[in-house]
Amino acid sequence: MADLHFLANPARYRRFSQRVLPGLSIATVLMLAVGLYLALIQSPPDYQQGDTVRIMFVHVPSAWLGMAGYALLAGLGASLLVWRHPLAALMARAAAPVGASFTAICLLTGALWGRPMWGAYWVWDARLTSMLLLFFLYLGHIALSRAYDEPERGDRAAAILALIGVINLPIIKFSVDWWNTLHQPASVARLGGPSIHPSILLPLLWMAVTMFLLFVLLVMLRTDTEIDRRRLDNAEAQA
Amino acid sequence: MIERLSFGLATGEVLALVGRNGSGKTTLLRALALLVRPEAGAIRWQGVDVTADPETWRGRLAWLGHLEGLKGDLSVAENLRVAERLRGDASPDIGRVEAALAAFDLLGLADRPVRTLSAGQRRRAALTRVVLADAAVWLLDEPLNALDGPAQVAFRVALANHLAGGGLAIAATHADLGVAGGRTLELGRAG
Amino acid sequence: MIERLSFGLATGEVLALVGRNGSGKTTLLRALALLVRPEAGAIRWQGVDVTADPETWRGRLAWLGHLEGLKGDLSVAENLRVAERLRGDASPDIGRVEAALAAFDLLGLADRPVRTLSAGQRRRAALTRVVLADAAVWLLDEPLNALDGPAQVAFRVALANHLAGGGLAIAATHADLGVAGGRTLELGRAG
Amino acid sequence: MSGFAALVGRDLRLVWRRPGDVAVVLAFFVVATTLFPLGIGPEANVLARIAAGVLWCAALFSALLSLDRLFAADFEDGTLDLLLLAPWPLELAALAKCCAHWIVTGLPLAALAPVLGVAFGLGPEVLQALAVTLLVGTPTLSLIGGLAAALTLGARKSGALLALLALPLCVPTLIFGAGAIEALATGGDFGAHLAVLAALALVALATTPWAIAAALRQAGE
Amino acid sequence: MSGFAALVGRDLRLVWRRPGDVAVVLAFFVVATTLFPLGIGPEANVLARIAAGVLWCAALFSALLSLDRLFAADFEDGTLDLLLLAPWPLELAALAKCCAHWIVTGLPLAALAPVLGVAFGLGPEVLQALAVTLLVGTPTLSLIGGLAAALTLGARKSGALLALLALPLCVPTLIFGAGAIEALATGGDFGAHLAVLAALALVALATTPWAIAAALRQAGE
Ligand code: HEM
Ligand SMILES: Nc1ncnc2c1ncn2[C@@H]1O[C@H](COP(=O)(O)OP(=O)(O)OP(=O)(O)O)[C@@H](O)[C@H]1O
Ligand SMILES: Nc1ncnc2c1ncn2[C@@H]1O[C@H](COP(=O)(O)OP(=O)(O)OP(=O)(O)O)[C@@H](O)[C@H]1O
Ligand SMILES: [Mg+2]
Ligand SMILES: [Mg+2]
Repeated sequence: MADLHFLANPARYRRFSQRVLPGLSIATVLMLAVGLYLALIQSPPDYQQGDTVRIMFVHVPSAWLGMAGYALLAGLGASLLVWRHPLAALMARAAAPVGASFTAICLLTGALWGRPMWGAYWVWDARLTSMLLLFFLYLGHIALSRAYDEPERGDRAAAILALIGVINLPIIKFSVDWWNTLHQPASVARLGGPSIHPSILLPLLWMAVTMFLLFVLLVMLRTDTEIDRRRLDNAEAQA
Repeated sequence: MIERLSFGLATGEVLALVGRNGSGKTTLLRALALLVRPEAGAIRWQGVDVTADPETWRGRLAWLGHLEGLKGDLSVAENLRVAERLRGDASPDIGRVEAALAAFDLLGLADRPVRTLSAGQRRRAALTRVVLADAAVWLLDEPLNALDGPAQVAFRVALANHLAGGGLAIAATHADLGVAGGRTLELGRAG
Repeated sequence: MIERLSFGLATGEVLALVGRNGSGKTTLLRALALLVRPEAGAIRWQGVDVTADPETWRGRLAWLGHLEGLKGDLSVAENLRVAERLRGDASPDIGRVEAALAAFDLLGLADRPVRTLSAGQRRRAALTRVVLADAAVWLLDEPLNALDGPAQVAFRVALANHLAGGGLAIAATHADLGVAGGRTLELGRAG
Repeated sequence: MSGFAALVGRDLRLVWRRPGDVAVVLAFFVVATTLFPLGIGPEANVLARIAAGVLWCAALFSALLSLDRLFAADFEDGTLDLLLLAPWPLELAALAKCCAHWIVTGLPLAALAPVLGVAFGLGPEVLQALAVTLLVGTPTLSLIGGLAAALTLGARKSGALLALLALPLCVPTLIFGAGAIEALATGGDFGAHLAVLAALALVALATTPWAIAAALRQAGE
Repeated sequence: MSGFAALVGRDLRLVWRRPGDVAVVLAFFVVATTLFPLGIGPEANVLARIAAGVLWCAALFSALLSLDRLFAADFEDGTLDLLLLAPWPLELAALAKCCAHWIVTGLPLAALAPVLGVAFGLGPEVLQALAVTLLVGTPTLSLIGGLAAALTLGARKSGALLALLALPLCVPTLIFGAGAIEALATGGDFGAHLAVLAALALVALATTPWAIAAALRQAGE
């Protein structure tokens, strides 16, 4: 975070984002177009899973970004509580729904994929469950940050929650793993072993980078909106 | 708790309830509004016991308690509109509302959510509601609490208008109501 | 919200915060107690910024907010005892407690659960707590609210004693504090 | 009726100002439902067996959790005094409050339950039955919960007390709600169960407004 | 330390004045537990299978229900301002409040659960394990719930919100609590589960008081 300190001031951040956003938008759209071509058309269907394998190109990157998003929230929470960076609060507010959405996309695509693969939309598997709990942690964060009359208080409460939540994430993951393996040996067939064929790996990595850019783009756009909204609220309160 | 008490009021009169802390002013006001049931005694309006037809009696009352009865999430104007409709008045006259708001210097705050108001500003909004209720009888518990100087003047003007229009009022207070022709009832004991 | 404000107090001085409703008296008191963080500005005690060592500063304060901070289920005496122990004072002197209760005419109510007290009686119990805290600085938000005549006198005597003992006090108020040698700070705007 | 509409409108408007409040209740419903597999273990056949019961219980808890503020907010800010002093029947005011509560919780709960049912491995017919029973059963929960909320006004720890008062009264609804789905699975008479659920709702509608009004009056004293 | 003891003592005394409050939480625990057989149906083998999970879930709900007033009462009557102004660490005050909460809920819940377990047909060894896991696990619930209570201070609809915040954080405790009993039944390693439960409690003890204090400070602003 230290290198981003210069962005802590919303006005300076605004200037930065205005310079970066156009290029970022164009890059994301182009990458997405190419990525979709690679994922949907160019890559071969899996010999076992057929065309459903294409879900993976969305599913896996959103899983990664869902998890990374919560780490981001914790980082922003720390910088709000410790350094009182005003931008951190606004960015956390902007990032939480984006992270939650990626988590939700992972859950949804996983569920849709599960139907043909396992015959059920949902099974109480460790990885699925810990992802679901991550989604709940996001929901708690979003609800808490909006539950206060004064948005600043919501920001700080949510920051505390994010810090405790991030300590708990590994605990949850580890406990859920143990919980599941205790009751039910892995009945879940997973694709791939250690090596994934390059014809799939390339589009996967491409989509991962694309969706990372999309994540950054969405967070920045929403941060701009949050800055405007906060200014509007303050102006209304003054009036 | 309160014993041996009897008083009558004519139209245009105000009665100030005074007395030591704990002498029963709040309790008496709540009894008059039928919010608590007195163990004995009767409240008569034009000679008729009001408990016989509580709804009509309630329709005659405007109430200001220790608590303001305002919703923090609604604006001042919305609060007043809902209060009017809950009293059964379907479409309050906008002009009257504006005049009452202006009297308490609330026009600028009319669209602010009540939760963002200070103690005295809230009190003024509640007084506006009392004025708008257009009721024959005002029951007020410490109406001057938290009001600043100009707001106290506004309250006195509103009260005088109400009395001049043939209304009557009963107010518990530690301060001087400051209205001409007011009567005072001192409750004894406690302290 | 509050801008451009600066004042200093010597020992034995009382500062009355006055101003229209919503001018920021409550907010200023909370900022002085470090209950809200001001956006800019500093509070210095004998030249040292108090935010450097907030615990020591808190130890110097006695606080009376709009809310009394009394537990309805505990008696007046129990409330006072707990408040003293929470301030770190393990065994408050019984004689002092009784004297303070007597000053506010609460001896007869000392064993009553606070929830059965009237508005003014509760306020008096909270004032007793302020007196017992034996703090250098009193921060009071509308201390005269709900007090009857004799209780107002008792408060003035207690305040005068506190000042005479070298203490200082800051009080938000709409009424006259009525203490000799008091200074007044008027907060502007709002209404 | 103007007062009734005004009160429903006001409560909906208050919720509209804070859409998050409803979202939280629904989120609680989801989280509470997922706790059971975590406590009980992931075996699909056990879970499918208990799904209807768990979902109905979770819906009951969610409705009750959201009820504890039903009258408390009006009580604490003095609005209840104004309702008591309004010159129209307090019974109508009670009904209006419960009605607004059902619109913002019962209705969405009924819509959400089938989605959760999928995670327990329920089939489409059962999912539909789940939604129907909740639709018919939740008004009873709002009314009975409203009564409990009114009775506990001014009591402390009212969260648990409310639940304690309301839960036994809600047991018939729970039994016939979960029972209807069970009946569907085991070839019993789904329609009969549903009819009983509807009858329970009518009984609640006919009795609770009076009880709530009485409770509110004594809370004002 | 005098302040810590004074605060625990005060909270216990407040509860002692109103023994009904604890009774209500325990009664809720009993009623909630009995609801499940009603919703799920009376088959003995299904019930015994899910008993540990249901009892742990019910204990969790009970603890959370009683938590929503933990700091709210102090907040509403202004006592929280006095705690914030006390010249000793707020972290200790936070710990004292959670400690008092555990004494009046966690302890009695642990004592009561085995009694209810009998109704689900659990054997004596399992009943004992139930009590032990609850004894070790409930402090974590009090601490995490205390954090959620502090975070939601001053927020609206805090009942459901509190549950939404606390439940995901309590999942590990639930899993290892219910899992320990399951382990006992299936010949797994009960001791290892218990050790993890204890470790979770220590982690909560080491982190939550600071977080609670931070939350309380910002609630005062
Ligand atoms: C709702 C259901 C599902 C959820 C919540 C879910 C969740 C996740 C998560 C969190 C990851 C990232 C793991 C990591 O990189 O550490 C992941 C990766 C993956 N998932 Fe899913 N998943 C679901 C269903 C499925 C299904 C049905 C399949 C296909 C049979 C599948 C195949 C994969 C694959 C291939 C990966 C990436 C490679 C790997 O890490 O092994 N997932 N999923
Ligand atoms: N809930 C209660 N239980 C028992 N006694 C009560 C209760 N509420 C009030 N009292 C007592 O009733 C008496 C009258 O109280 P009331 O609030 O009417 O006084 P008041 O004249 O309004 O006082 P104040 O000027 O302080 O507002 C007091 O002695 C008070 O202690
Ligand atoms: N939660 C809030 N959100 C936004 N503005 C607020 C909030 N609380 C108070 N204010 C505003 O801050 C200003 C100062 O309020 P404050 O309560 O300090 O006034 P005060 O001087 O104590 O007034 P009073 O005499 O009425 O008690 C007011 O204009 C008020 O509307
Ligand atoms: Mg009074
Ligand atoms: Mg003020």
